Amino acid sequence: MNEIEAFAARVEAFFKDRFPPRPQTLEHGWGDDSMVGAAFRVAADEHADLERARHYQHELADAGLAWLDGPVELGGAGLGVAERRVFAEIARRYDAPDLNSLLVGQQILAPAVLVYGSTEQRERVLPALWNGDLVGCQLFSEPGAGSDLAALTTRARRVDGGWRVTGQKVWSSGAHLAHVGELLARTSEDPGTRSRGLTMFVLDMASPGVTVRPLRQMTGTAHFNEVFLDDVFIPDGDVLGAVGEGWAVANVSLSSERDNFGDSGSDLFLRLLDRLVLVVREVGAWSNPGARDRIADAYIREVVTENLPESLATASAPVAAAGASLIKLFATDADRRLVQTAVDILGPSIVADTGAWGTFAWSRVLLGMPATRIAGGSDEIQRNILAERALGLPREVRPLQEDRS
Amino acid sequence: MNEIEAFAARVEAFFKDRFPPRPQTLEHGWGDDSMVGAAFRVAADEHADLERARHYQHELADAGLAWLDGPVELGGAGLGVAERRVFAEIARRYDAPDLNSLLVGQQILAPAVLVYGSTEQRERVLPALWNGDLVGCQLFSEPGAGSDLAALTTRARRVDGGWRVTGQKVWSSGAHLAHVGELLARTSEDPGTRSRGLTMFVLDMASPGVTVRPLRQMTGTAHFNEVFLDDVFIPDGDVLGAVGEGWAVANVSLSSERDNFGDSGSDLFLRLLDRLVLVVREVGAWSNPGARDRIADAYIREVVTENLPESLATASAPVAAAGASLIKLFATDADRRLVQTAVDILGPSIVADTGAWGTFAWSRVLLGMPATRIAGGSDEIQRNILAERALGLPREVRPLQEDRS
Amino acid sequence: MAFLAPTEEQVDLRSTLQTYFAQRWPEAEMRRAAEADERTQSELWTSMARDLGLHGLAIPEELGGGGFTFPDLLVVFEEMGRVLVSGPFFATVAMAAPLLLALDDREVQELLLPGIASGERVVTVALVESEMSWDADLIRAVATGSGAERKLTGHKFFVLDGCLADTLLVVAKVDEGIGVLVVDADAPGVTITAMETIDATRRQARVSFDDVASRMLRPGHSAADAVAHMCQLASIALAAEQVGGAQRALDMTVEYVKLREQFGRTIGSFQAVKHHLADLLVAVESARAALAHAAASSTASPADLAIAASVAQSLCSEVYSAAADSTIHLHGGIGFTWEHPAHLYYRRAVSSEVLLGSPHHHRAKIASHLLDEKESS
Amino acid sequence: MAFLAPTEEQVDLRSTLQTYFAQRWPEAEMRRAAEADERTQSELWTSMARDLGLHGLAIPEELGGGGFTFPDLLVVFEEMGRVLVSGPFFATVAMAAPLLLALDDREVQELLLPGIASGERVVTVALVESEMSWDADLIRAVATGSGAERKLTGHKFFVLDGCLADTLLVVAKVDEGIGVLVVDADAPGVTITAMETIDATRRQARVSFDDVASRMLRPGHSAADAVAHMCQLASIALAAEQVGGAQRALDMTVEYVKLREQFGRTIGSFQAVKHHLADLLVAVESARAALAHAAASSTASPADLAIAASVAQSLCSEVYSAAADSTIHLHGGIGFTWEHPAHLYYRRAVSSEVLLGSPHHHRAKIASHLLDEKESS
Repeated sequence: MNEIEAFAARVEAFFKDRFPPRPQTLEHGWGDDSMVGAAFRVAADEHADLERARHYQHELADAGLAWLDGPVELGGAGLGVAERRVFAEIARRYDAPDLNSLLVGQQILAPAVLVYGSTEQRERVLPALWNGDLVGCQLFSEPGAGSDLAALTTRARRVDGGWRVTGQKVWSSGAHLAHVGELLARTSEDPGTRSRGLTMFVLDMASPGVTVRPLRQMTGTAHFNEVFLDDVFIPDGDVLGAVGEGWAVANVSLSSERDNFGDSGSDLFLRLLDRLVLVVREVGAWSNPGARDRIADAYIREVVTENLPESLATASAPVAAAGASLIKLFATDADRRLVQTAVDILGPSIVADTGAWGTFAWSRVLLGMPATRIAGGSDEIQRNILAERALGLPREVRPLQEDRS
Repeated sequence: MNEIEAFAARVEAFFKDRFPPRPQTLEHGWGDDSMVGAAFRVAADEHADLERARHYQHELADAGLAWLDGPVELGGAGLGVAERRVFAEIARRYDAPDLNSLLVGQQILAPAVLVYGSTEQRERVLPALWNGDLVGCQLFSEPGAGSDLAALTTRARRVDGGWRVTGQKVWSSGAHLAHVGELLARTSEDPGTRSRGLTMFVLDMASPGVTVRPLRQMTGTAHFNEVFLDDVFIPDGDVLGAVGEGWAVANVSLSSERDNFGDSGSDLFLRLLDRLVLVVREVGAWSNPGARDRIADAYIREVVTENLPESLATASAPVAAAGASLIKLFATDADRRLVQTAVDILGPSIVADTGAWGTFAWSRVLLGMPATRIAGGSDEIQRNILAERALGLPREVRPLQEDRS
Repeated sequence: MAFLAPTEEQVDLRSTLQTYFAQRWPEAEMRRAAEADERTQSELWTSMARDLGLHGLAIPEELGGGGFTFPDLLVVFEEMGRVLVSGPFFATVAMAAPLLLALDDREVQELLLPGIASGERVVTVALVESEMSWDADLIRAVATGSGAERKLTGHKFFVLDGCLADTLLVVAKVDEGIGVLVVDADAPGVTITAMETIDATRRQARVSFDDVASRMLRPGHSAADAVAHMCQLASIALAAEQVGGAQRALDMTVEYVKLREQFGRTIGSFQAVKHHLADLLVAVESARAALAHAAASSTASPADLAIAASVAQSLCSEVYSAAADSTIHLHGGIGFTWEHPAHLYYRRAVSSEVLLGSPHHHRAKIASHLLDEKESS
Repeated sequence: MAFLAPTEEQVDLRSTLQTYFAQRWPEAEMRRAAEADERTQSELWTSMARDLGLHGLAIPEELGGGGFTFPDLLVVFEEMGRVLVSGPFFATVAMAAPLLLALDDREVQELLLPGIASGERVVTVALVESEMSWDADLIRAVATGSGAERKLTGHKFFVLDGCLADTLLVVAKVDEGIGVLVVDADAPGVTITAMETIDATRRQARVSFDDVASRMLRPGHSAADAVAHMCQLASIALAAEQVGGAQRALDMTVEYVKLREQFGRTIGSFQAVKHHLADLLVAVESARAALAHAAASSTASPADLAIAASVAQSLCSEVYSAAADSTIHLHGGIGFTWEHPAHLYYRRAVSSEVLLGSPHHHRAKIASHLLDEKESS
């Protein structure tokens, strides 16, 4: 048994002891019908869900399976891509709690702390994010600055021992459940250096003056929030990176966000297509030849989504570097086609609930899909990135995250 | 019998005396298989074709049916839209010669002469363009200035009694057959007034120094030409409009070109779909459900193409004014879909000639279609026009023809 | 089937309606109605009938209506679609009334149409029994008996505003072939259950009938043609709503991108946004042309009307869904908040896309017309 | 069926081929070959076999080949597709050789494969009989007799480079089911006629057989599976060509829009052009991923290979046609002149799209796999 096989056996044992297996193949009628793809699940009780996720994350950490590629001295397992892949393969076979509520902290905040944090910050924040103690959120976007972070107006004013911050943030996923927030604020007013006037903070969400208001989405759920900051005190020790370096820190988070979309996106897509195929087989819509062509097209895009990350890794350097944007564009297009296919196949049952399993549940995907083409960088911004970075075409006026380099 | 009915009877008689009827409905196997849509016909002998067209045009003029909406004093019939429509309806039922070779003169040059020509020019040029004596061409585009006429470099230098012109024109349809050319050239070098430095001429194509070289297209045919002008003398009497007013004159021609695309485009589309339906019925591809869906989609677009001009005429003023661009965009998209449908249905027989009627003939449509999205203003330029003129969105850096207003 | 330019009356009607809905149906009112208990009837309903006579516009004068044409009525649906008027107007006026008019049963017409015209009666049509396709042909509900009195048993899905209706027109198998039966919503054996739906501005219900006393219209005749004719007219009315909704979606987006700034410029100055909206304008105008063609065909031969209705319904469905989707996208984050109206248009667009047959379904009908008949098109 | 990263050997091979074709197959040479009489053989053909051993790359060493893998061979097809190499290489190496290898007839393999590997023999496959679909299943040609010697009668379309081949592998009905027959191109009763085609870099012929003496491969067995396997491998080889062609179309367009100026700026600075090319990049990379997946599946189970080949062929066909179309469009007027190479790529793209089955045809196979079998996918 080589090392990777030994690792696989350990992971398998971990899951086997704790969670029931999912059916090897999806079965029509199996499981909670509200869950057509985790991203679109309607949580009955999101606090209970979060507690389940934190408990599971704690168990993972105890077993050394939480932060697979993190450095050992910070609680990571010090392993590589091969182990991450093995872990994911095994994990998806068990009916374990959903970890979405911890993702922002682990995939957006943690990478920035790892690169720019002081030793004290790294030790305080990183193990806690990865053992479920700490839940993180992101505080970048503002009502007047969606994709354009250089237009931020939230201000941090120097005071004795720290900063006072006032402003409004928006589109903060999970802020109502989070303990810490990755906060980008303006610390210099010099208009000539709009981007260099930004500083990043790790905000204690329990600080006086922080108000979180859920933002109801078109799906009816309120996963995102508005966050109001009214003269909030932040000690110097919670500045992340140097003062004025916030732009660079933000880019570590944003680029990790883009990179990690591919993973969850493809997983989402796979499960959705499987479910649609089940419904098609069940109700005999397989005799609809137009639907057959579109299901096959969805399958083709699923194969591509699975293979694109590795294929892009072997592409030319500029294309490989912009790979996350390419994957996101491919995935949002594939998702849109898949939803249209679902509408074509399910017909009125996607609009009004007949009670049949696996049909009206798709309405949540339908209503959630438009957000995926905006969140994490709109399709238009991804196309700019590809045209400029991968193909070397002239630049547009730039958003913040594009000015790293 | 009211006036319009009397007119219809007169037109009917004209055609009945001269030409055989086309079949009421297209029939599989009828007619010259090379003619899948007049625009894609391969002329066996284009000089003979031109002579047939001129003869037919002469007969029309003698019967008072050539220039239906032209002023009577210039040889026109002084009639209106209703009569043009009646004429077109009847004409398409007879197998009369194709008049494409006269279109540039009648639809591009003539309108500019009508608006900007002197009395002498109007009397000399207009009746002759409409009775078949005179064949016209357009000399606007240059190798370095495709859509961007403000970048023209062909120069006209003042000399005694006229001008000396040197430069190169390109994409001149039918220039190798034309007697006169509508020539746009630079008469002032002031860089601040790039567009105001242009002047329009009616060039005698037989002038010394004019060299016409056919430009072979990807279809293999050479309908377009390069035209080289080497110190060509043009008398003052052939300046069209005022010196420096060439931009405005060009816009009359360009806007007429856009307006007239709709007519021929829709006609083309109708006949192509009919032919494809015939082939589908003949070979039993009607059992291919994907093809059925696409044929129906083509039919829907045909209905729209037929009704769009009148529907747009009742739209808001800015939308109605940009109607020609809207029609062109709709038509190029519909045409592209139709060609793809033909590829899907005809399969390898559109690529290699099996000898079956109405199959390999489509390869000419396939090869000719890309040009329609560029010629007469690319799709991108039409979208700019719609966004800016019809929707009032901010302007891009402007090409010449967009700066009329 | 020539193109019909709008009449002067239609231009006036449109302008009247725009003023009227701006006052009587602001967004707040629309949201209130969408979230209210669906058994309450809106004030608008009464006012539309009493003050403007909209319900009876295309009902003959001798049956209590205004005696206007079907194309006149389409102006009403287009303007209602623009502002997402909710309530049982579509079910009653676009479906029940045309079905009653198509069935030559004077007695029932006199019983129901004056009440529809005056706004006192809410009537809907119970037709579809399949779950995954809006199918007017697959009828399994059965009404037994002969003459006018029948006993009805069966099950219907997707009955528009079934919970609000006082009278149902039910399509069922009868000895004569297909029959339309008048059923009182309160009659013993009728069970009406609201279906959860994504579009709160257009409610739907499932209805079951267990040996229900019902009255057959035009006993002795098959009503299949009348049902088909009603579906075609309703498809055109729906297309009119879709054109109105798509136009509003486009307008609100154009307005927004002219104001919203990103990266130091209005987002409407980016060529990607401009071209996206230009394409949307082309789509909306193409839908309008298809609608105009269908309107002009509403008095044409049955075959031509059927095809024109399918052309309009297929295209207008796709255009409205695309327009509503683009509206959300081009609004960015704000576009997918609950507070912004974009999602209400999106919900209506998708729910309309699958109502009265999907675009694919309509294209299948067109293909059959072009390819399966003897004469060439 | 895991993803296979390129081996070091493949990277080297690619680089060798790029240098080689740049020298030996410049555009002028390609045009000359396309316009030449099709019965003449190009110098490139001989050189590719003699100097690089490309013909026999994936033929076992004991049969005169290089003993490399099928994924190695795909590098060759991708590079050939990039520069539009013409001639019977595809017919011989992507179709005839795999068919011979799939049929376990050692005697005929020893007869033909060494000649293929050395470049001395041109062999093609005569398969399709339908006019409007590239269909490997509808076989009406018949070979009578038993044992190895048969008499062949029938008619084939779309035989790649039929006019150049000295040997034909013909698929026909035999007593055993489907048989593959070796026919000498000069044999009495064989008539080979060039078909006019839009793609002069890939010639096609119609071939008829009138009681022709032929030799059946593997007598006593049905060759249907071998024919299907050959079609799958050829589909993947074609996908590799398509990826190469699409990449070249994209590259040449990116290059052009960086230089060409309109309205005082390079056209590559317009957002519409940038986004068009970004979408094309996504498409080309998605095609490459599908090809990599198919390459990795070339040694997988027959069912998995069949599906992976259809996935790649369907997507790569659509991507190449779209890329070639965009290339013409973004070049503006110059793009549709005869002198510019854009149309040569467009012609090759469309002719490839319908070769070995259209995208719809391949998707129908995938749908059948997903929906018609007992086990879940």
